[in-house]
Amino acid sequence: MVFFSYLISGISLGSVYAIIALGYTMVYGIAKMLNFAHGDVIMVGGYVCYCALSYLHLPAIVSVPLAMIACTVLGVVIEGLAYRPLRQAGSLAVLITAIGVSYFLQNGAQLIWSATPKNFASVVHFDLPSSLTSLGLSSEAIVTVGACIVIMIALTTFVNKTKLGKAMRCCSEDKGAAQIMGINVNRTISMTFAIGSALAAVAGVLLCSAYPTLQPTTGSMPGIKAFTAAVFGGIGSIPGAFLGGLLLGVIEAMAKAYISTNLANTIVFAVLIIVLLVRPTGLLGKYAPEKV
Amino acid sequence: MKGLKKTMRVDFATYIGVTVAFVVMYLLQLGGHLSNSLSGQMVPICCFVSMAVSLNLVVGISGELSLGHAGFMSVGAFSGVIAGMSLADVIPSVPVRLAIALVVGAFFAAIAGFIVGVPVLRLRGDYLAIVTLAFGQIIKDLINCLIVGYDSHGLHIVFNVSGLKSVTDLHLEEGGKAIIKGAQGAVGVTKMASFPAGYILVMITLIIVLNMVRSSTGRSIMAIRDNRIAAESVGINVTKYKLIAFVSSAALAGAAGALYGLNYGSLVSSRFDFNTSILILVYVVLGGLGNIWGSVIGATVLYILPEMLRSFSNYRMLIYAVVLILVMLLTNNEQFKQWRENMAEKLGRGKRAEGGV
Amino acid sequence: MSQQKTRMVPLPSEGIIPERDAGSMPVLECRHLGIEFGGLKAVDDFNLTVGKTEIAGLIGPNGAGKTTIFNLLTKVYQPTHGTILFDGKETSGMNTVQVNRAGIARTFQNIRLFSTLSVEDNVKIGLQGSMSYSALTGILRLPGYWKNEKRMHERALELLSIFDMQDLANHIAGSLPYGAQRRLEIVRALATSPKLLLLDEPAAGMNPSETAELMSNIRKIRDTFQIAVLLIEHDMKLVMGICEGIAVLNYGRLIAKGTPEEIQKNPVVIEAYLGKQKGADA
Amino acid sequence: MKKIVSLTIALALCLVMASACFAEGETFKIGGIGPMTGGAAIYGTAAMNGAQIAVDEINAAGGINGAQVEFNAQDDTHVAETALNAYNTLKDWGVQAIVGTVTTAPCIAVSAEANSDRVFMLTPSASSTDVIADKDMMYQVCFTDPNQGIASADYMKANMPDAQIAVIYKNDDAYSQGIRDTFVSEAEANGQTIVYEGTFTEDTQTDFSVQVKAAQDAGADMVFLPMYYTPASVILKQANDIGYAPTFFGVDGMDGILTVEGFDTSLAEGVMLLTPFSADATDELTVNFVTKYNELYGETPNQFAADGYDAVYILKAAIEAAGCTPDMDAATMCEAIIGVMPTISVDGLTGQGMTWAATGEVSKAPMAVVIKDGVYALPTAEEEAE
Repeated sequence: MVFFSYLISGISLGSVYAIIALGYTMVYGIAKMLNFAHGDVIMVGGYVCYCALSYLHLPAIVSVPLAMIACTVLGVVIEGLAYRPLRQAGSLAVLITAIGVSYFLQNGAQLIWSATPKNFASVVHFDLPSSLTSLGLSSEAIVTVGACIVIMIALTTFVNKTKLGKAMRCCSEDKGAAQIMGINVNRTISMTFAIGSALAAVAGVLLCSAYPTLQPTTGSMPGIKAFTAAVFGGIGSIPGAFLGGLLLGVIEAMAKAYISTNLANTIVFAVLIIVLLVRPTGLLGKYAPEKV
Repeated sequence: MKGLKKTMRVDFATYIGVTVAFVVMYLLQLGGHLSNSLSGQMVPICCFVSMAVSLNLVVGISGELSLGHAGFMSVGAFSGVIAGMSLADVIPSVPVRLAIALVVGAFFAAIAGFIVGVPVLRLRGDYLAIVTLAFGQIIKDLINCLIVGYDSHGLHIVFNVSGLKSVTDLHLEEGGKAIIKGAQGAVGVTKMASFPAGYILVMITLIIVLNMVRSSTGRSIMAIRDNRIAAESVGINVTKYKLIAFVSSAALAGAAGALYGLNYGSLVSSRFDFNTSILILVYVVLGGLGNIWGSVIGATVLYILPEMLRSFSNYRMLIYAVVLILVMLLTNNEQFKQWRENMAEKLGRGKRAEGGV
Repeated sequence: MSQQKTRMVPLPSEGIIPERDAGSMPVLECRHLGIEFGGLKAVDDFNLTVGKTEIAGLIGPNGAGKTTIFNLLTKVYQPTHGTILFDGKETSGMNTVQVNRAGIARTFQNIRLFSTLSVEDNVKIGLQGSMSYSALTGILRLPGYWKNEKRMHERALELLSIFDMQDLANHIAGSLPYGAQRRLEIVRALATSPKLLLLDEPAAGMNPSETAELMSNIRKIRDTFQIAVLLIEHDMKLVMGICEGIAVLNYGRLIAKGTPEEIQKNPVVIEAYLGKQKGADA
Repeated sequence: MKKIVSLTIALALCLVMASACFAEGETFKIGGIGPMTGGAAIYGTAAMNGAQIAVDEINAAGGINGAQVEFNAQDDTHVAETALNAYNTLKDWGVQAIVGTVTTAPCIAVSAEANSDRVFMLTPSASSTDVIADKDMMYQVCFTDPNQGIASADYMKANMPDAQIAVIYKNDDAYSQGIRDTFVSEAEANGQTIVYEGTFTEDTQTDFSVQVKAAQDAGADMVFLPMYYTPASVILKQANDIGYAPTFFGVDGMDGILTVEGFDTSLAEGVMLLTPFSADATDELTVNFVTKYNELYGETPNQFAADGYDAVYILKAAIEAAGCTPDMDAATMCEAIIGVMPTISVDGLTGQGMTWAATGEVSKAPMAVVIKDGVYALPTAEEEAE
């Protein structure tokens, strides 16, 4: 029973990682860049939702979409201003710019909302029978896992079935060829950022609902963990991000519970390293050998 | 020998530039003409110049993105601090002890570099990057578990896996001294680092890296970077040379870490987190990948920049971020590149082809 | 420029090699060589013998598996079947680096130079197997460094002069014109002092006069260094002009083997290249 | 090569900045150092804001010994190295005494330097004994950690002797670790039962579900939380989520939990804590401070703000007692203040009649309160007997 409750807290944490990782993986798959500012977009999403809830007293059903819209706009603006001019530059240039954007968002958030943490009131209100809560099951956990599954399925369908989704996959395979085939690569990448950032907003709201402290650095660690999750599952792969996120959360919870809270992160990262050594492109990543 | 001469010219210009800068700053410092603020930054600048140059060996010369360089600095810093503190009774001379601490730091960081390098270098590209990031985090966590003290019986080390141990578990005898208190880090460190020591460290780093790059080792490393398959086809042992680059880089970072650690009264492993690794990477990228003296200047300028921005108080880091983004956009802007080249030509220098580095 | 026809003699192991090499052991023998990629037989039951100083050709339509054979010989891929005897020794268990050290050097169909390094450095890297010094010697600039660097420098220029490229020594390899890049790749391969040189489409992208020059240079290399050359080429003039023995590959299988004259007349080869002649023409 | 040109220009600029001069002698120059950006920004910002309010009040009332006070707060991003850079910047500015640094590790580094330079330092909140160890110019406004650990254990012993105690603490934080260490040894000496100890670090302080669950399974009915209020608020919520309701017991860092914006205060119902400062206190001093802070910075001040505020007033009292004048240099002033510190007594937000030992340690009485209906209240006899 105790094991079960640790498992649940792991899955719940893992689902948050998974949603963030989905955003990471989409952006990586298409723009081939490590967007280290993604974690901070999560934080902005959290703040926007918090402001809508606490200052404007809007209901959650309005606040969450508002946060999504705000983050979508933010994501597209960041992409247009900071990343697009570097499309032809080396990947390191983009990486450094992403770091710059990350600093900018964190320090900007501190100036706007101050460094004092806000306590995020959960957007999910419903009571569970005590038989469930005693297992460690919370309403946030249920909603997070549910949202994660829905998002995963929706994204998979979107990428495989819609025209825009197919365009994204084309860009991810070969940007030059996609351009020749008449796909507007810039617009497609913008759209990817839009979707990734909207997901970041959802992740931010869920993250803060489950772990309610909201401060300018809230997004950093989950950002890195989710990035790890995305790589773990095979970066660029949507089911991979989902699987990676869940596994990471479960491993983290189990490591904390049974091995050492001190070394929980170490164990998570060690598992990642071992997985990559056995499968160099992650659990579900495609292996593309270099042609000689 | 024309090619060799040209690169030698660049190298000597680097050595002389660094030396002149050191002599000028040191004289100013001795004469009291340097502000306290700038004067206090000299040692950390030397450390970070060393860090940037050594990271450039991996990222620029070897072409592997490493996001865990601060981890090696951390290993060097803590092992250097342990050595520097615990040898206090045996070796009274501070410069000698500092030198030993630097060597110890480099040694342990090299071991860490080897342990990390062997598995990591089998991976490529972003996967390698994430694994170095992971190792950086692991090193940080492991050092957090370290409790070290010494007394007349020598060093006492406790590895605090459960997180529940503390200094009392070292069972030090009366008069023993705790050096590292687990996650709280090292406290009460005696300051041993000095600006001349920093200068020597930078020079050693430069000589090692530049000489390596100009030798067959460096050529092999760059060959692997340019084309791994072709390098193998002409008999270059890819793993060996990648490992040489990685381990030397880690060792140099360890020495820099030791100097850094012995410059402050306290030291915590969280200082050497992901953000610090990234910071050093920024120095390298802005100074120019593979460009060694670029790293020297990149690290110096970018280290001083946030301190100069102190007058902006709350907006300090925000402005730093904006500067970072703008510099990246500008240096990658075609029109700006064109303009700069025109300027360079107008200055009558012409365009010198650079030989690889 | 046409050469005296080489007399080819059969070996007990079914292969044929030039008569002048009959006294020494063949440099290369492939026996029943094969590789499968996920069930697909890219190369199957491939047999080839190359004499000690032979210039041999490997031809076949696109996708026949020619480059795959080079990759098998240099251990970029490990064969799933058969054996490779190089200089009388089996190469199974060796990797690319060891195979090169043993004496096989190659060029690539899509040029693979160390493009940011200078021409001279490209050659020096090839020379390092024979004139290397330790990393520490290099860092400390011990006498070994200066001595070997000097030797490497002289040897590199010497090798570059084969293709009259010594003046380009300080240029960046990636900035050379295409033909020069191909030649540099050959020089780099030669620098590793191979016994067998594998050339993957050395004349690709060259005009007829460049190709003619290349042909004489390949012969010159063989004569000067007394090594064997195995080349893949689509330019039949080059193949028929300099190759002494030719192997023809189609769909990963050897379909013919012999002297240029024999190959030119072989109906199976003609069919493989031109397709089965059917209908009205037949 | 091309990039270098622009970088060199920037470097040259730096050097020009190097030797700037400041006018001296008219005002007292007090420096502040604390983290104002990054993960620990909340502590530094609060302390510096509090100090600024005190300085403004003092200046409005005519200054110290008739001279106005200039206050210069510098960011240290909670890094020892940056703290030293900040300290050097303040020295260039001509600082005469320092309020800071706010967090422990940087404070140890800066105080070592300030000790050899002879600059007086008074930290609002760096509570480790390592901060004041072997330095005569380093004083604290807050309790030292051992103090709090012992006081907490003794309070529990006296009021809840049979409690099954769980401790959750942050072991990469000197403050949390320090209190836990003395708490545990005192509890053992007292014969109290500790059934579970859980740890977390800076990187893992968003999720405590495992630690909370483990404490529950261990049968703990008293959970000791020697930590700041931010992680504590998450622990309270996650315990509530799984229906776990022990008595939570906090230390001074817990203060502020009721003021966390958006925090459901009902979760903190019944939490006990030892604190020297309460933003809900009704005395004139506190009300005045809280109102001003709210006006200026739009939030309710926490204990760090109060510590920063007190630090400035303590400095004022010391400077007055020592009869310092603005034209003194830092070293002279340092010796003068050291001379009077053990003799003064200050009433502040965080304690009445605060006095100091020559070691730098403060002596003031911690107050045990219990949170009731969203505000602090003195524990009733019934709760104490629980």
